[in-house]
Amino acid sequence: MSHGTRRRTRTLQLAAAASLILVTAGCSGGLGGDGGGGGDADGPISFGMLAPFSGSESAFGAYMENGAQLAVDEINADGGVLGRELQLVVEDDACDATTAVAGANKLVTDGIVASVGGYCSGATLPTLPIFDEAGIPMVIPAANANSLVEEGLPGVFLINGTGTQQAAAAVQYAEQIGATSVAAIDDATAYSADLAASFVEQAADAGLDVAFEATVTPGENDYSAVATQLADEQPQLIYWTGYYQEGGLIARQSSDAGFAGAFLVGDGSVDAKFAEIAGDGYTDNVVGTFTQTPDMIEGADDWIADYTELAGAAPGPYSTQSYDAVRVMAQAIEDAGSTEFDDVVAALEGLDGFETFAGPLTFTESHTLSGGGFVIVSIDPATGAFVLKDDLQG
Amino acid sequence: MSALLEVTDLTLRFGGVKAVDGLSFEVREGEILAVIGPNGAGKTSAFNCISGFYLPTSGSVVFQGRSIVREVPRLWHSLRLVHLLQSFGFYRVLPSRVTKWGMARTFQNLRLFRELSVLDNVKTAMHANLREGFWSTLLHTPGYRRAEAACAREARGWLDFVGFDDDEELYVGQLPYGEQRRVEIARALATSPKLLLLDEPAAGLNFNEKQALMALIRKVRDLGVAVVLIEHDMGMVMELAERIVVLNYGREIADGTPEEIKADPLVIEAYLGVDDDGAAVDDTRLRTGAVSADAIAAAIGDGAGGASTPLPGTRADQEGDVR
Amino acid sequence: MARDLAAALKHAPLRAPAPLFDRPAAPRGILDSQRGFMRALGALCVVLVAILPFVDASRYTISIATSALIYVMLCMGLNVVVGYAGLLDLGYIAFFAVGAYVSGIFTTVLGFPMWLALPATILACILAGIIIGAPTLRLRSDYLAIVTLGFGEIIRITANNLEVTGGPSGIHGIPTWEFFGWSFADGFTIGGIEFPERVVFYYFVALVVIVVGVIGAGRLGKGKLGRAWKAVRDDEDAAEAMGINTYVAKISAYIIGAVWAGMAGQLMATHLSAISPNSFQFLYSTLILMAVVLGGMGSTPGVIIGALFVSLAPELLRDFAEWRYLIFGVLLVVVMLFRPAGLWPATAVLPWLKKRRPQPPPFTAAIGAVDEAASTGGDAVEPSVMESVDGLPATDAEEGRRG
Amino acid sequence: MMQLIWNGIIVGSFYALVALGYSMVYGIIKLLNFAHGDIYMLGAFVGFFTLSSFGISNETSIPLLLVVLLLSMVTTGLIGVGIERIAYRPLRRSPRLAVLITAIGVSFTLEYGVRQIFGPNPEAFPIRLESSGFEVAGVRVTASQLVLVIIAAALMLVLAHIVERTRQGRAMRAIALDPQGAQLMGVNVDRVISTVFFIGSALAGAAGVMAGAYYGSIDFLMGFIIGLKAFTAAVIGGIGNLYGAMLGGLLLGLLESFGAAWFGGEWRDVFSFAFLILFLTFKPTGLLGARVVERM
Repeated sequence: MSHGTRRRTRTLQLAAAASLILVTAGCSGGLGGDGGGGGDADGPISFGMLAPFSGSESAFGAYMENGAQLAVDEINADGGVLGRELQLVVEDDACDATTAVAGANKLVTDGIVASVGGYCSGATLPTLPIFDEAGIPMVIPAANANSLVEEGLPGVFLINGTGTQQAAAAVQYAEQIGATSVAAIDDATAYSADLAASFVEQAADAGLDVAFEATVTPGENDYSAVATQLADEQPQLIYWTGYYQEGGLIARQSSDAGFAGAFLVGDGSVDAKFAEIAGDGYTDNVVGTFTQTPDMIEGADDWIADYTELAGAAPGPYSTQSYDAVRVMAQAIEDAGSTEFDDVVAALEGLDGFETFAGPLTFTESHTLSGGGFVIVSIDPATGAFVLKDDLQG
Repeated sequence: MSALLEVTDLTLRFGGVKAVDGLSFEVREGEILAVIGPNGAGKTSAFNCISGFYLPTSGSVVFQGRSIVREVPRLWHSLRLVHLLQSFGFYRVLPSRVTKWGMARTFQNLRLFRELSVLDNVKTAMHANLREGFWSTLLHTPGYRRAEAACAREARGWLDFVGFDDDEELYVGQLPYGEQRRVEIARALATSPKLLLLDEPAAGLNFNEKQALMALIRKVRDLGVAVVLIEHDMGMVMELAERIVVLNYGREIADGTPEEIKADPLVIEAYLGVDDDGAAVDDTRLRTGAVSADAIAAAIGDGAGGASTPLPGTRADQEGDVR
Repeated sequence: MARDLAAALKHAPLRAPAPLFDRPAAPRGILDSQRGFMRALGALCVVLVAILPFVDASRYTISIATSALIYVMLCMGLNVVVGYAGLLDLGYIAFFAVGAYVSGIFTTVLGFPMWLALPATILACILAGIIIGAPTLRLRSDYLAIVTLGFGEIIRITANNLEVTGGPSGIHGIPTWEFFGWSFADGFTIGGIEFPERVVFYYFVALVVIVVGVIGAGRLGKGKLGRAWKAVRDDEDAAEAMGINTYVAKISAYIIGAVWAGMAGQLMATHLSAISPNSFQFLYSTLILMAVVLGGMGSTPGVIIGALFVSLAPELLRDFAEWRYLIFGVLLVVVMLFRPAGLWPATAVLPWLKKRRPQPPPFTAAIGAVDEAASTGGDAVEPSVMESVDGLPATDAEEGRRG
Repeated sequence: MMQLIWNGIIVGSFYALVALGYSMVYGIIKLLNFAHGDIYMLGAFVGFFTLSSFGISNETSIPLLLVVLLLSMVTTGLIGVGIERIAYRPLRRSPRLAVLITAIGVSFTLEYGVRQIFGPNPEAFPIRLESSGFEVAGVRVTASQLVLVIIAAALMLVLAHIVERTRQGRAMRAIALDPQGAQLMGVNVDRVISTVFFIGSALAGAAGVMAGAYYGSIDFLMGFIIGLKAFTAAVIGGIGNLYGAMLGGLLLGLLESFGAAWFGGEWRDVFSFAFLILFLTFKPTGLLGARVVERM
């Protein structure tokens, strides 16, 4: 008897607990309730940014966040957008699809109006449909794989030059120095492989002889295999499309192995650390394709000072792009006069010659930059930093 | 009447050492046979060959007319692939198969499944006899439920048979040592054997437990199961065994009834390691952990005792290591 | 009755004598039996998870809840391999990758609907399990660990280098489930409640699959196969001596683990709509292992808790993302040192049931002399002498220490 | 061709140094020390930390390198001993699985602990060796490569001497053969195991410093891949056998060098892992490993 009673009371308690939860459910945003949205009309306008703050690419998150925050602060100091304050919400994507999707959904739930993030193409891709479904326009500052715009989602805009454009700059430089045989090495990441493939394709079109195309595994120290290959084939120009860590090692090891051609690197390798890793005397023949950075632009010292004051560190890769992404988006919203998806997209498409670090910005039909804005940089032997060598305009 | 198990010229080499050297004996249905010999004499190695764990270097083992040693084609030998193939179960009879044929064994040092309950330990041994498939387990079909119920009933039957009277839901680690020994025998019986190999079943048991064990072994024999046991306790062996095989240095030195064995000069020499003058014990035998001479003399002498306790010996799985 | 039961077993030369006495029926009820309580708890959890969208249907909540559910599925699969069969698999994420990629390729490259990709996924995972398991499962546990790690890396690098897997950027635009023209993406109305977004609807699909997966893995762990796995885990040689083909048992555990992971992979591919090799790094194999170890190897509730912890902790503590792996590493060591069986060990007994353990069966004189002698003998034994150390009979160990 | 061989030897000597520690620890307590690769990383960071706290950068002096090498070896050796004391010793009687999982935990702790201290970015190592090169028989050899190979060979010789000729070495071999027997013979097992951890970790630490000086860049994950490769090397040579570890390291270096040249760098890891699997399938005892008796 006692057993039966106890069990029944227990069941009752469970039922009570369950119904209690259901009742509380009615009060908050459950099914059928409001699923978030643009927030109220007077509150701040939120921009969301997904960037890697953990995992192997975590170094870049802070550069991006600070660049974007600087732009937000400046815009707010000038009175905000549409008379409303601007606000930046940052989420970690860890350069991993699962984390990125969770982060994107969190941003949507937080009610962002526009997205100004995206670093790893692999992690950015799955977030696109999420923002798209939620009616959020995206200006992607760093990720630049061609697949991002291939799907043709209306709200996706890239302000970092795509691989195709950067590769074009690389080919242009190769022709300029009179190289007839070239080679490409990538590090098996999406961005790098894209860029290398694009370079090889365009170089072949331009009538250059492609000696070989190689892929290395990032995170290793020994690249003697590829260095030996370089020394054997002796192409006049090698295009390295990966990041600076491996780039520095390959530059050094290939030089030791006897490679003497030009060592052209993609924007992922344009960092002062490159020279540090490669070591003294190994950077003479190193040049890079890069979008202009403040330190190459005259009069940008103020910007660097502002950034350094805000971040407590010097700007790094994608700081300027993130800064520009916020400004571009803010401008588009201002032009559109609303935060409605269609209006903002139309305004973004309508931007003409908007001044950015990479030069005047106009989007092409496929929502990429009309001109890549790529320049050639080389390493200053005194400081190890990359400095402007050729703006490829002439 | 034909023999249940026939071992002919069994040889096992570890490197240069012959752990078992030309061993031949047979086990008849329903008899109790004891294998004795000083430590390191190759008893456990022989057991391991018979039950399929070791691959003998040469010789044959035939159980119920089926050979446990498989012929390996010369070609494979020459390609040195034979070990690989054997590890995948080709050209050898796996111990699990030997068990399915009806030969069960226990281990010298208790090897129960420590994280399973007593009941589950015994149930596990019924693996081969259980009609349970993947889907019936997933869907909990009536057939599955019946099989599980039958399995539990059978397992309990064996636990009762060996006289286990503690909680069957306990984990084996919680049981006293003597109880664990008993569970191990119940587990071996649950594989439904015709022949039961017991490797030092009395090791670590006290007098009363040994008496109980002897009674249990007789009960097992009465079920029609032949029992082969390795044992150091001479008192127990003399009282229990119908026949005794004596090994020394991997060789069989005697085979006969307890009375014959007691009188066999070779056996006495092997155990006592003395020449006629009663000189010192041969030092190799000391090193291999030979049993104290006095204890053996006493044991062989009166045959009733159980006074001797096994002294530290090498573990079964280390036998091959002594080089 | 007894005849029925006998028929449930295969023919064997020797049958046990009937048990000497009938065991009391196992207690039932939520609070009186472990099983009843666990069932009630499980049902309660399912109900709670099912009403979550009615509490908070924000995309974020639903999205991380779906991911967490998929993690539960994944961890249940690894639990079969590590928890039940005791095979340390450090490349388990490879099967997840196989599932995700096969379903991704089938739907995007070959254009099949998602439900047709399911059998392909399962088949591919069985194959992968056999390919990876067959040569390696005869190895000892530590070799196995490193070989599986190698295999995991091989699969990831291969996915990264091949054309059909989309190279480093992976596969994107994976469609959701659709049946004969009706797609989950269209939205849905049941009983007046509208499921406006596929995200929410997909959550329920995932929930159903995972509940089936958890119950299935739990059931497999309790039957004949499960006992064989656990026997192999505890003592491989003894298991072999009990008539269990240990190689077959291990490979079956491996295949089932692979299939579970593959299904989780397919769910994940649909959930994320894009997959890339970056999500299948060694790190994630370790995270899943961490979940299983932390929760309790071989324990269903433990593994679920572990999976939820590992998948939700970084979301709830997003600010601590950088510290996550350090904390996990330290936790792994600490758990192994101080609570090796995990938070909810497989052998856990509910605290209020401990006192009510079933009484030892009554002593029956009918058992005979054997038992009389044994029971007196058993009592006389001092436990200290009888304890065995490291598998050695006590006497040996004692002697060893003295020496 | 000759160049590929030389490249293989360079990489192989790193593998061999790390593999030695793996193999020693495995030989003596049958533990796969997953954290061993991270000790290598730790060695590099100890060197980095010491040098940069003295404000040294871009140095090329070999004596300085030797000093840092020694310092790092002692530090990583002690860390190795500490790890064994804290994480492995209490589990010596536990199932293998538990210890393996602990080792993974230790590996994570070291990697991400270093990440929290030094940050996720790669750091440039403050000592760089002169790398003026010369050609011998069609092979381009640099001075730094020579220094590297000489130091590695010297360390291995010292180790061989310790194991073969000293009391400690005898004790190690005794424990590897039969731990209980060794204990009975009065060998202090705990102390010998500590010694083994010290030596193994010190060698890995030395390899880390040398890698820093040779390649120039260090990061917190640098130990992961090399740990795997070193294990592969140890298995190829016959785990538990010191000469096997050296041979396996060199062999794996050569295999990779040729594999990468033939199949492309992106398949290099696939190639070496496939080799590991093949070896474990067909010859689990490795080239020089003792034949393991087919036993129960």
